[in-house]
Amino acid sequence: MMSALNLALSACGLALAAALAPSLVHRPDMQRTTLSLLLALTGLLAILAGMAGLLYGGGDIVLPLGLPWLPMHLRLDALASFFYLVIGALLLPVAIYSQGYLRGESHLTPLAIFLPLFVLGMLGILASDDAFTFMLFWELMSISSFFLVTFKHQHAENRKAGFIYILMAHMAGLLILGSFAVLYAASGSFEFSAMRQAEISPFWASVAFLLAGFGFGTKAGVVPLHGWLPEAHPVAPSNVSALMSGIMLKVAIFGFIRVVWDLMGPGDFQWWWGTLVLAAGSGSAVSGVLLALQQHDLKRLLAYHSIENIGIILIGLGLGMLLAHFGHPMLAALGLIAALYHTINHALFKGLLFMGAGAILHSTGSRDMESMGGLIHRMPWTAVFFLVACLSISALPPFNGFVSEWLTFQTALLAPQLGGALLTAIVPFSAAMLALAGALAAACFVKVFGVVFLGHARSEAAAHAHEVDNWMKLGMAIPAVLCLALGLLPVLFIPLMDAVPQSLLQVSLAGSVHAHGWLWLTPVTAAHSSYSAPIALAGMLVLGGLAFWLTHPKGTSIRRNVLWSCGNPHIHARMQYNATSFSQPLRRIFAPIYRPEVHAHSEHSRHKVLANQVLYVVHVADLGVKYIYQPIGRFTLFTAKLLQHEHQRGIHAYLAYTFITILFLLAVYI
Amino acid sequence: MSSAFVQMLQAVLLLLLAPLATGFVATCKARLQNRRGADVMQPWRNLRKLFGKEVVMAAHASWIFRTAPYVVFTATVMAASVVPALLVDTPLSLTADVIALVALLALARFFLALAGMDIGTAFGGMGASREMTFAALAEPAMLMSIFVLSLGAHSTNLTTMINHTLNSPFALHPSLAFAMVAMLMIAVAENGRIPIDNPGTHLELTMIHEAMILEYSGRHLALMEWAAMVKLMLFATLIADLFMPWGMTTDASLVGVAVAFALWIAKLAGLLLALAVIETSLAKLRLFEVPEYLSGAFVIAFLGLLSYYMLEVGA
Amino acid sequence: MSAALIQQLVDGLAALMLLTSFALLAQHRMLSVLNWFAAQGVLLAVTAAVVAYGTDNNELYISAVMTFLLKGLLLPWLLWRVIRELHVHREVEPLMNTTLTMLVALGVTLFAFHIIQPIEKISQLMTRDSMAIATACVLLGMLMMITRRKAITQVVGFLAVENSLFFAAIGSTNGMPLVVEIGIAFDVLIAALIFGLFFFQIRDTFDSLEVDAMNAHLIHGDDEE
Amino acid sequence: MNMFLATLLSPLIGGILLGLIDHPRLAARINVATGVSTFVFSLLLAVQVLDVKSVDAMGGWFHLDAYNVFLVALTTFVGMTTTIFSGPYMRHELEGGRVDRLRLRLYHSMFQLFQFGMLLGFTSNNIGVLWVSLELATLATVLLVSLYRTPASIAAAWKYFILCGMGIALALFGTVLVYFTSSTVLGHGNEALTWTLLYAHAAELDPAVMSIAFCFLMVGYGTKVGLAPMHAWLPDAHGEGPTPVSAVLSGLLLNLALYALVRCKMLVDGATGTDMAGHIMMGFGLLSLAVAALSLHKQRDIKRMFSFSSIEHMGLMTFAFGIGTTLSSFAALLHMTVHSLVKSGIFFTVGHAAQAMGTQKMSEIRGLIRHHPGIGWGLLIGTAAIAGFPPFGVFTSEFLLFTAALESYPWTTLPLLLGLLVAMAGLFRFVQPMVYGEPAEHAVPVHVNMLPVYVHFALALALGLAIPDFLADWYEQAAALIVSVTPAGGGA
Repeated sequence: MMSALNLALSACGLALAAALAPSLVHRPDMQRTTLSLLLALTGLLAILAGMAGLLYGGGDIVLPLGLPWLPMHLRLDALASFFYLVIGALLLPVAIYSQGYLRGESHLTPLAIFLPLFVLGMLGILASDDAFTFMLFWELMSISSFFLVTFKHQHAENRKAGFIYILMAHMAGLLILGSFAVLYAASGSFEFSAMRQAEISPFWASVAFLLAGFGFGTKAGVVPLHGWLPEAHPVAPSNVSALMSGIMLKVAIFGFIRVVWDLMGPGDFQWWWGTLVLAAGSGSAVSGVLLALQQHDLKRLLAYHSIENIGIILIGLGLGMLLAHFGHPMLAALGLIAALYHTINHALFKGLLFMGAGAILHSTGSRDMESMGGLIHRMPWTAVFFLVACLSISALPPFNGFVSEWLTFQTALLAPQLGGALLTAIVPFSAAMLALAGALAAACFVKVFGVVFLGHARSEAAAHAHEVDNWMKLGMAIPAVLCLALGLLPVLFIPLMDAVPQSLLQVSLAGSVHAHGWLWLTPVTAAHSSYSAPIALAGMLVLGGLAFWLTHPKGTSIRRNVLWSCGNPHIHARMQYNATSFSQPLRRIFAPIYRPEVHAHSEHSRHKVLANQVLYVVHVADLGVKYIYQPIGRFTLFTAKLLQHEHQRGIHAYLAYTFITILFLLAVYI
Repeated sequence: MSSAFVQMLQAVLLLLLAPLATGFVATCKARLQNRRGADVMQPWRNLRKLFGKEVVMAAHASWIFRTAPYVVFTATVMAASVVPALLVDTPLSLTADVIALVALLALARFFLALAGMDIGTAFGGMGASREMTFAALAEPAMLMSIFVLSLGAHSTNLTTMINHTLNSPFALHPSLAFAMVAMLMIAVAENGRIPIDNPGTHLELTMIHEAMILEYSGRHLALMEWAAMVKLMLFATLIADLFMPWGMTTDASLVGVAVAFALWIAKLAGLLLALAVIETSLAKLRLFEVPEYLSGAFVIAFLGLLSYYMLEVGA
Repeated sequence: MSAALIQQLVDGLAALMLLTSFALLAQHRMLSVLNWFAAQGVLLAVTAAVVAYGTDNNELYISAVMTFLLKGLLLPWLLWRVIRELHVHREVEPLMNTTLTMLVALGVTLFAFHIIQPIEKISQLMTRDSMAIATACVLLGMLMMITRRKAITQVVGFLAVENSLFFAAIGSTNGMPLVVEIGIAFDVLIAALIFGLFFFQIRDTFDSLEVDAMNAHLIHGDDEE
Repeated sequence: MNMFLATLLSPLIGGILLGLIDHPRLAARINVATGVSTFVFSLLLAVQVLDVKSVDAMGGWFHLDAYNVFLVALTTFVGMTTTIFSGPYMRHELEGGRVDRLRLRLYHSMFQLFQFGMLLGFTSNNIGVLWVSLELATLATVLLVSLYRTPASIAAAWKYFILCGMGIALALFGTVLVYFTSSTVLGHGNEALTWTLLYAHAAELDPAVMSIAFCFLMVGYGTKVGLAPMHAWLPDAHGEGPTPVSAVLSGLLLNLALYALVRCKMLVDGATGTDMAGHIMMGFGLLSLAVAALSLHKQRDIKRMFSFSSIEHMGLMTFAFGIGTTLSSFAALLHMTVHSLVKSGIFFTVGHAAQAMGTQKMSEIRGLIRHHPGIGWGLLIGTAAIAGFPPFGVFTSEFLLFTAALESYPWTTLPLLLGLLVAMAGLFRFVQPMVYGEPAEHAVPVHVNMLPVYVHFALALALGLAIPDFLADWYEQAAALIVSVTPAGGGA
């Protein structure tokens, strides 16, 4: 029996091998196959490593790399194992999917090099046990994903996205580096083991927390640090965006937990930490979904939903931090579990959604929802898988998204009084925000599925779309099944994750969770709250079957007929509600937040009712980008311009600078 | 009687009484408007008729359109069957707490909206868009009021919540009052009643729920209609359970159940009558006044929460 | 001669040094600038000789002779030739009018004294007082480079700075070790040659020795925004 | 110490020889040969020196210790690769008619003389000789910068000459001041200018004089390091000279100047016993970082842009040396190494890119990856490396620098962080459009030799992944040496 750590290391090794493979293999299709194969194996190993690590504990090892006095420390603990599981669970299907998705891609080499490096970076981050190694892999992840984002660099928009992405990734890296530097100053060592032991003053602890929070928050796309996310995800190849959205953001969450929960520990928490995280979470959740609702670029919409889900995860974490600070470890553990559960859930269904979007892009060649419609007839399998993902992300039973949101609700609900009515009221309020976000998400995915798959085709491309090949189908099927499994059997899965709160909070939920057997999920006690997806599903199946059987008179078949539309004989596809019109009520309700810019234009003949052609375009700007990023950029350029004028002076001026400098120094220091 | 039997019984009762409840409201409204109107059994007749008719379906409607009625119906009934009507502690009530119950209804709504989008008319999309929008706004308010209720019981399990109310000495809780008002407002909205939506209308521009099922016919339509009726019933029962559970039995004895049944019917009658009164006395809101209505509900619920912390925890 | 006399001599020379620096700043005509520059060179040589005599340090005689040849004769002659060959306009075009320059110069000198006076006490050398003046001269040379438009006057300023450095070396430290001095002198020579070389190139490329004319070619501002 | 003599003389001889050879190919080969031999000698020398911690040569005129012998090795290495690179590059220029045979001769011999000056400066044990050699190197490069004889290049050379002349003069005055006080301790003569003796008696030197001296030395050598606000010469000199020259300017000359500055700082610290020198250096470092980082955003010329990046990194090193702890000095030395490697590598690539696109205007350089993947990826990777992305060594050194700064002066980390970020933004905003997209139509195929580039990047990569032990304790010795004289060792 191979130890969990060895499995993890061999996973990293395989990723590295995959990165080096292109130097040997040159034919594109061969490259594609090796890439998919090796990555799939990596994913498999990661899953095994995660399982083994959670069940039998991990281990640690020191490699003679890195700084002279600081060799590379690697360690696989419960937290890392769990995230290995998450990565593997998505990497495996995405790798299979890529085999089909990348077919016919001409120069594949950059992708074949940087995709494995990207994976390697993420796997390395999880396993690293000292600040330097962590940062090394972290930046490796950032830079390689940058190359992936700019993979199709012929389009200017991709380059722009790449620039914003690399810039913010670097900022995140520097901030995280800052927080590590603080911890280093406190502990005098880069090793995590030492940092855990170190006593750190409340002030510096808060500094480290803020640095880490902003750093990882930037990477995770927390509002208002999310500027890069809706730019980068759409332009990357879909299998890459699946990984970026599915697991890279999770790695940022991991980093946050690692630094704040693990290296500093609940002992150092201060009341406002949890509150801040909670607020950030609620804000991201709501604003993310609100912005998503207004998108009609499918992948961009999904990107905004990643922001929303990161927000949900943060709500769980924030609750956990608050509760831990006020001395309720059990409930804190519940919050943590909820967050982690949503982490893996989001990895699965968001990965699936991006794969689906990729499939659609692959067969219609477009990301614009306004040009789709009726695809369910052309791509039945994709439609099914996509529907599963939609139901999951909309937090509908019996799928997995609901379980994690339900757990989060429970945490919020069971939270007792925490010092001060204000603080106490914040908790249920954030829960309400969570409810709002969930419901809006449902609205949004009715829109997505309805506009993309249902109704009539809105364009030629959509009308002649074709179903994707079996590799891609398989790649989408796996997460779809997992979504259902995680939704039905949380009771079997939560005890597996239980090792994480055990290591971080020294409490265990396993006992109470399946106190009532595998059927009943009872986070605390059955009296408090309980949920049984299997029974609900079974009941619905029985009822549905019954209803069908009873109401179905033999022999009568369904008559198909044309639509009735107010007597209008021929109905046009343009008459359907499309993405823009679907979200019009919300646009109107939340107008103060959206500030929509409407460009309406119509050509009339004779009378204003008889319009030949009406053009109606709505643009909803991302306020964060509009009022934070652009000003910063302008300010930088402005100062740069001022400096530039200084650089255009004559030689005398420079001599004068030197002269003044020397006089200044003498005057000041003598 | 075993509790399992009572469980079955009340589920079936919910199912069967649902059309009557709708009919009851209709009749009351008619009377209040000085019309004779149809009698209470009318909805039943409609359903029977619809089940008999053949199904005509849009040419290119997909399987979503065909399965939606069943999903909507079963999800709603499933939700209804976990709500204790007579017996407090029913075996199924563990299956889903209040939040899960809300989620089941959301599932039903999801498919309803998809079905609306499937046929690809302007109306379907319009209905779906509005339905989802208002539901999204109703959700937080609903959750808030549930929060207020569950705070006392420290639970979201209906059984526990009801028990808590039953066992605690009767006292005027301002928080509960707030919560109840909010819950009533939400119930009206969720069931597409005046002043939010008019189940009677088929005037395209104002309808919401009807717009989505416009293309349905035959048994599909019947299931959809029935589901709506069950939903109304469900909400009525839920409100009765949460705010006035008195009379529900804790043991499955015949007498207890009988008493509980009688009281239950009485409560329902009261609530539905109130609904009828509201529907006749109010005019339908303009579409974009609905958000104010719902956010109002949310604010009220939140006030309930605050007043709980301010007034009741200390005392 | 008595040490006291030597010291007074050196101080006197220092005073003259300061005078020449000011004179260089004040000149209007190129030729007179050159003359003053030559005078300064000779002055340096004399100082070196005097100090050499005073401290009977023979190395210094060598550097005295070197200085006389290089700075008193060779460099001024080179520059004079350049001016003649290139028909440099005979006016010194200052960027800042002379009176203002003079005022600044005075300020700078005072500043130098203020800085240096305190530290002179630590030196037991008889010639220590001249350090302040040397510093002042260095700063004045820089001032000259800043306030003169012509390339050639900048060079003169540069060489003036070198002179004052040299003066500081001999005047206040009784001379640096010979190796260093030779090295320095060597560099100055090369520098001067390169200067000469440049003048012709600049003249060919820009047909003027105006520094600003060159500057136009170096503006790489970015206004595409 | 014959190995030492060999190292020192081979560039001198090579230079003189190359001055006489007119045949371009032959000259190029000899140039390479000289570079290689110098490097080999210096390696052997380094090995020798590392056994015996420090050693005097030629009757105390030269002193070799961990600090400078390491820089000697670095210098000769980069010198060598540059000679290799300049072969095809200068041939292309010759064919393009930008230089004639005579100029080529001048180029080769001046290049080697420059090397000689560098080595002389690093190894000399005499503060005066250090000055002389730095001046020598400067004069050599002045001729190199003006090699093309275009108006811009002449103007640039003139600017370079005047500004650095002035700076160097100030440095000399500082030296005179040092001598002024040291001569009272060590008597007149060379002893008073010998580093080793100066350090030995640092405590006895007069603090007041040394402070003033440091002000002059700082501004003087700081001008050559390219610290703001004395940096104006640097972008022009880099932008207008031949690319190999830009490479060695950034990669080597600045190092020598910084080396001199640090030596002086050590001395002054010893004399004053305060952190005054360190604080001044930190101030200049941060200022340069800020100025360079912002100026990066407003460039048109690719070489000028990267020269601003050099200013930025010089600022970082100065800052690190200014902190004056062992960790920071270690970081600074490591940074010096990797910056020399990566930056010269970048300039090689840039040279080829400019030749391929026939211009240095960034707006006209497009789609390098498509046009010539080697150049394109080289430029992109190099930029990532210099911007501080792992696994390249720059990241390691910046990581250490950051922690060192936070240990001693926590509040300096904020401007540091901002500066790095802004600089990185500036680099990528220009590099991305150059490497990505479709190539410009005026692109021409070029014969390139990417070997030196790859070697440099590979070394930087290796340093990022793992610092070999011998190199590590080499750095540690050097850092210890630098800090040893420092009394307080920084620390706020």
